[in-house]
Amino acid sequence: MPLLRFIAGRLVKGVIVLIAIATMNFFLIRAAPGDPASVLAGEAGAADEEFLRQLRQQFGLDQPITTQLWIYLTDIITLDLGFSYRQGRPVLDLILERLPATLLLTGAAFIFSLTLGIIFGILAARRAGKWSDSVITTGALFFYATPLFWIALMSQIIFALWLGWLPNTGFRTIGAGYTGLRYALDVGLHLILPATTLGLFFTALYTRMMRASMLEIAGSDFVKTARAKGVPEGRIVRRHIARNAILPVVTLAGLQAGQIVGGAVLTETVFGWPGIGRLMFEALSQRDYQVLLGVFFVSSAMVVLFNLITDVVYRVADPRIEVGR
Amino acid sequence: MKAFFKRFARNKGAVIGLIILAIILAAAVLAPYFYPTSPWRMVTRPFLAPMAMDGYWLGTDALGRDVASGVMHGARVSLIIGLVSTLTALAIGIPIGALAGYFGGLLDDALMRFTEFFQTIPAFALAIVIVAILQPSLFSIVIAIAIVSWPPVARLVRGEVLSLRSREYVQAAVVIGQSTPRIILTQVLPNTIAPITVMASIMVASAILLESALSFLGLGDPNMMTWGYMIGAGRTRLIEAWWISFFPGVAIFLTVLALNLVGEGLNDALNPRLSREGG
Amino acid sequence: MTVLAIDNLSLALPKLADRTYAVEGLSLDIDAGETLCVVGESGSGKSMTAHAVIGLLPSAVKPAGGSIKLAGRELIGLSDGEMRKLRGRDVGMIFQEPMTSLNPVMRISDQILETFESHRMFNAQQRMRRTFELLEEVGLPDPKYIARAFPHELSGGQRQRVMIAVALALEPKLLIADEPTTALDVTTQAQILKLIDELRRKHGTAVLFITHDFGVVAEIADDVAVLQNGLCVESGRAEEVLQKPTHDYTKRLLAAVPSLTPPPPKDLSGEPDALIVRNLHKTYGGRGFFGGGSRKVVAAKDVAFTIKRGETLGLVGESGSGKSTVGRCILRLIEPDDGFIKVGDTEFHGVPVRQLRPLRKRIQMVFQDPYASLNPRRTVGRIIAEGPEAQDVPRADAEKRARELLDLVGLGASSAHRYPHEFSGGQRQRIGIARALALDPDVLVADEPVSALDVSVQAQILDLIQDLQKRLGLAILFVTHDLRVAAQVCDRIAVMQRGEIVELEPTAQLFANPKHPYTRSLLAAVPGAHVKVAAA
Amino acid sequence: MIQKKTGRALASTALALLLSAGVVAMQPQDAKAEPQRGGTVQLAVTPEPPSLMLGLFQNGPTQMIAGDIYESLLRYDTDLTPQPSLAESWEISDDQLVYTFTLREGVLWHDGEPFTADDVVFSLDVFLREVHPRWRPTVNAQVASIEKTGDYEVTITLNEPFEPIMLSFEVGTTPIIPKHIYEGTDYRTNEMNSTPIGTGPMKFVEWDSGSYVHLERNEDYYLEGRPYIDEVYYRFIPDAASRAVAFETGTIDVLTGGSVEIFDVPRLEAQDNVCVTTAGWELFAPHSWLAVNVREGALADKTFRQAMMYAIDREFARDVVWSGFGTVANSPISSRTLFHSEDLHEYTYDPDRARELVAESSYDGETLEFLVMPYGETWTRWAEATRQNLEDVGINVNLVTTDVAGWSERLGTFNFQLTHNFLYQYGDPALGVSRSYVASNIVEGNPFANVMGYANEEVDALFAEAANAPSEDRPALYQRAQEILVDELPVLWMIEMDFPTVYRCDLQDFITTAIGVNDTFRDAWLQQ
Repeated sequence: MPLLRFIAGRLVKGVIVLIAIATMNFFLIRAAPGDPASVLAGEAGAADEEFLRQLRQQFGLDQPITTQLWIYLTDIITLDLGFSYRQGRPVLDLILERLPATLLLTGAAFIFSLTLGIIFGILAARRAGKWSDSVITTGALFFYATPLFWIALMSQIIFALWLGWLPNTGFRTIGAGYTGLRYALDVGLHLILPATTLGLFFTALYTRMMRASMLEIAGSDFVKTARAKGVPEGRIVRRHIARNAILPVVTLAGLQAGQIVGGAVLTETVFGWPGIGRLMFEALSQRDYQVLLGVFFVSSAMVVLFNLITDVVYRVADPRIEVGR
Repeated sequence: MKAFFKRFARNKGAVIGLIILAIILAAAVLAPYFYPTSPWRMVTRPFLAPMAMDGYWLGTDALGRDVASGVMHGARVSLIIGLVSTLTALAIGIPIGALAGYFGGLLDDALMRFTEFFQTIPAFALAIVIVAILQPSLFSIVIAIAIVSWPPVARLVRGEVLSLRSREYVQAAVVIGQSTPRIILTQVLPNTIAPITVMASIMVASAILLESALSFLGLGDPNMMTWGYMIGAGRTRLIEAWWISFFPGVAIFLTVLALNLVGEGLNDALNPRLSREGG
Repeated sequence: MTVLAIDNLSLALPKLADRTYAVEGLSLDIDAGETLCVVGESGSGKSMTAHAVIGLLPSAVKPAGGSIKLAGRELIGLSDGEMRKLRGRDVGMIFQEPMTSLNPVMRISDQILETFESHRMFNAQQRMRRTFELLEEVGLPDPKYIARAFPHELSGGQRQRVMIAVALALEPKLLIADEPTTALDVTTQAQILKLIDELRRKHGTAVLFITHDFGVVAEIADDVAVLQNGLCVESGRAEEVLQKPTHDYTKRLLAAVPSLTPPPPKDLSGEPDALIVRNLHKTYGGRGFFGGGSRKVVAAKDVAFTIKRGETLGLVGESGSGKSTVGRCILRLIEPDDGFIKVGDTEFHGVPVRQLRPLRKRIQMVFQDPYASLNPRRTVGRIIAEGPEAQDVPRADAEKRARELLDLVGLGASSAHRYPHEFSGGQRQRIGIARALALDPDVLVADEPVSALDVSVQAQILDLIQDLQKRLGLAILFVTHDLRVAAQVCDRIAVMQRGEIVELEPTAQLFANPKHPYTRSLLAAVPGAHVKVAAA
Repeated sequence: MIQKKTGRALASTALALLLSAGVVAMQPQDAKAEPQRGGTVQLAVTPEPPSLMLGLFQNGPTQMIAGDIYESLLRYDTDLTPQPSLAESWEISDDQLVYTFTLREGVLWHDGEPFTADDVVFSLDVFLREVHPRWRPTVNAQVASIEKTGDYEVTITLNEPFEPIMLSFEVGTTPIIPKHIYEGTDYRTNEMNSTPIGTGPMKFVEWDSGSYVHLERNEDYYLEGRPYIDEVYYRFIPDAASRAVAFETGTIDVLTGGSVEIFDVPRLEAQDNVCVTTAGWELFAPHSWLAVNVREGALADKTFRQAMMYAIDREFARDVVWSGFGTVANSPISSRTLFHSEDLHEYTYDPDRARELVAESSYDGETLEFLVMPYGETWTRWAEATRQNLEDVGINVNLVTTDVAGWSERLGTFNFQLTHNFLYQYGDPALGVSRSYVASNIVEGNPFANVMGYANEEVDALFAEAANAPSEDRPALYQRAQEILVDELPVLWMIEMDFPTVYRCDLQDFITTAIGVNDTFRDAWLQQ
């Protein structure tokens, strides 16, 4: 029961934050020069006032801005994210179409980076000061300090162009008509490069965190207690140090998971991955307000959701925190 | 102070980082001396490979501009963007964190909700939108980076202040009748400098990365020769003219690396109890 | 039978440390069923000795000579693997901090079971049965519930009992107890000491007991070894060392232990009331965000007392009794829920915070932790001068006053430009006192001012406070958990339990004839109270 | 290539071709090769279009994809000669006022409904008149009536002779749309917009938003055996480098013009089985210039504009920035369309002359703002190079970047000083050239109007007269207009642009018309 109440409370708070975000974004986006009609005009290579007027009327942009905001907010409560100006389709449909790809990409990257980060962090901490520690920490530092898009481009050139092992772009082989397992394999192949690229930075981050956390926990009193009991070293590392060191790493990772969803723009752009990050970037340059707002809304909702999940998991994983408080 | 330097110097990585940083700073300062003309100037044939012609030891780019000149001039802008946006973020984050942490209660609640609010919006996407709306320029980039990077500062400062506030010397200051602003400024904030310094060094690094990412998407200041711009401009030619974006990429890598190493060194030197000793 | 024999042991410190050896030329023996107390002040090397025996020295500290024999087997030079097999089975250890010594994310039963598993003893069923037996043996109520609990669900005393259960699970020959009761309240301490004593008798365990407290030594030691700066200055049977110390250092340490016999009372008749407190209430209650009200803690309930000019009132209680809250409420560091506070002729309660600042100089405070109570980034002179300056005294005058005060507390005016970290704990506490006095207060609230200090330093600070009181006619509210200290400095003592003053009597009367059962249990728990210790 | 043909000549060519109906209009290069059936083609298109409803949207990508779904009355060969499409034949009256089109019978819409003259009248007179920004001015100003004169005959009557109308019947300007779907509905919100129905050789199958549009062969197409290709995918890959890599790894068969960065072309061309063509743009003849806001400051000064023209190294821009593609432009009228004059003053790169003119002009060192055209990095590079050219002669320039929305908005509100721009010429100055220079087209809100604010009554009069003049009088009028404009420089013409298409050489008869990049798949076939 207290857990349910906790979740309900957090959800209410989350909804308030989301509405505030929607409002802020609404005005933020309207502050940009130009509107969707002018973009269409700019791309069409020909336009006149009549054309622009028709478009603006069609998009409802001729109404007072407060009316537009009110309509938007009342719609959003019923999960109606409006209509895309450019594509003439419900924004929710557009986003739901793209969301699985993004979730697949970020989910894969997340699991990849968290698993590797924790393993490398433990290895490095156990061998602190030795050469294998140096190799891991140097590697982590390298990926931590290198721009993500740079790695993306390099991996594209190496693995797709030179070696030809992996497809360089897209979500699946278009027109191959694969189904079932073959389809999953195809998507998986397309996933490797973007997920790895996106995950490398976070792998580096988690490796560094896990290592530091391990070293900190290693100095704890209860580790000394375990030693005094004569517990074998491997077991101390597993059950005492790693088990405790993992908590802050997982928490941070959970908080970041939501951010990754909205932050995969670069990866999606370079790898032509049809996710919501790209949708956002395109919507921005096309002033497709509703889509842009929708992506922001959904990705912010993801952050709220992931934060909540993290909190719940953390509360379950760490008995010190009373559930419900 | 001596002990601080001693502890810092014990961290080999930090010393290397400091040396790299010094070299980059020197490059930034000496750029106009080595390359007095604008780095935008088309000086010779385009796509000249490194070392292919005397005087153009890092090659030239798609328009025949000297890559070496760009890298050196870029150091200035990248460092300035990193520094200014970090300072701006600190200027937003420290007061918010300090007020929330010191006064607690409703104000804390309100300020932390505000901070959470900014942490809920995906940061990179927000930066993109801000730059696009304000039109890309040095100003808008700095603002965008600051807006997405202040929340962690506020949280850090809040946490520090929260723990410092219950320190006995702060209570002592209350007991002797010092005014609240004075307590915050003289008793509390000076003692948060260590963690803030550590965080700031890392923030400069991420600001440089963020700027390069924005430039990569074509949202850089078109009048500023930055490393991010150079990679963005050269990336499409990576296959046939790798050097155009390779060298600025290396410059970013080294700078970010150096700042992180220095940050770690500072962390070890300022928080000796957390220093990572081999197990 | 000798269980532990340490012979001429030296432990080398790393190069940059302030001395070459943590412990030098140490020899001692413990027989089965005997308790040896190693006593010393902080930095004496007593803990290092304990860690050397169980093979858990910090990597920077290395044995540099001598031998440690456990039941005849040499421990120095054993491989890590052999040493591991020894730990838990032949040597058990309890640590000082019960709050952090247990893995927070493992159930109690798992932490005990792990000991058996690590040494591959018994089958699963036997292990479980043994675990319950152990929990029962260390006096934990409802072992079934405790076994399933996580450490944070237990109190400090319960955790320390669990630690004992863990350490004794395999019935080792030797138990090492490193300040196991220092972090505990006095009544809990008495119970734990009793438990350790009983168990070693029952199982014939040899106990190496590390402590700084001669009261504890008097309570449980068969033998004593006194360490000073890594050297054993005196050792022998407990009663002999305690009653006929031969070494100066031992004598000094023993002399510094406050006696439970209060000095003769002062004549305070005719002195005006300096502080009147009536009807003081304070309840901590969690403010839940969505109505989730957390449990309430009553920290002060109808607290009332008066302190005359020149008088010291002791506020005594265990942790959580509310004694510190009362002190802070009077200073308005914490806002009381209700109450009447009058300092001299000024009513202190109800004054809006804005107008409070000028009144604050009337009542000042000395804090517990000398390391946390001074701003590390300001010079000592500034720290002291800040008070007068905040009360609009010109800067030059304030700094002059600071130098005078430094002289007064025995540090010398020249220390004004130095930073706090250049001073020792006792010196810092003097600075804290000087800061409080800089405003010429009428009332001083001293919140555990000596509890973080070594016993010899403690005595000096107590002397200083009493001396200043005499000279300046201060009224002092002395908050402490230590009845020995209270006995020495307080004219009257108020005993607090769960936010209420249960008894308030002149000191001599309270010690001679405690009325309230809680007061009686507190007095009974004072370690070494019944043992005669050599007087100075 | 300079095309100067009279209207009569155009008509007679068409009639001649009619006699050989059924024969492929354009002979493939290798006349012996027999077209083969089957195959799938993958094309990269950038950016993803807003819609495929060609009547409502005329963006480049919309035209490239929907150009095979919809059809118009005519097609044009690369000399801009009309060819039959939905119109089997046509007649033009001697007074050049009445155009009679005979429609092909037996054509079916993709949903199976028959195509008739009603559809044509509805499209031209109702639908497009309301929504099409390029057809609307033509139909409103020049056309007296559009009538159905038989189930398969439509007659268009003009107010006065307007020769350029014969270039208006390509699929982008006048796509024929199904009356049975659109009549009486709100065109812009009609649900069928997302599943376009046309008469063209390819049928719409699926649009996977963010990934691709899938078209398939129209089995009921009226030309026996065509189209040859079974399936076509237009893929959307936002990053240019990724597109190039996708082509190199064989995922993509065609990089359409605009979806390949021009500097990648030489590298790709050097590979095996890769063909590059700049054909298929003849009707559009994209013409780029540096637009100058001539309303105030030094930019209002003709001498200063001439100075800039001398200062900018257009050969360098063509050779380096545009990798050698394109032709340096010297006139408002592209050399690839009608009425271009070679007999004009040429501004060759001459920084010294530029410096002299700057000194003579009213320029006094202020910093000019150069709005970078947001159409990809080549334009950015070009802006950077141009800034450097200008700074070399002492003109201070600051670049300002923005996105397409900001750019159109600022041009449309005249809030700019300098910017690149390029416009299509649509084969005839009356359709694609005069709009940029006549004072009547100084209108807010349209980035492709006369945003420079240039006004010259003589030029206005010349363009007005030339549009409706008899064929034989037009060259002289345009010659005069060009002379004035070249002297006054309302814009600084830069390059007649080439947008190369990169494709696998297996694709035969790939680009055969003047809008070949758009109506590709009627004739294209795969060598297997």
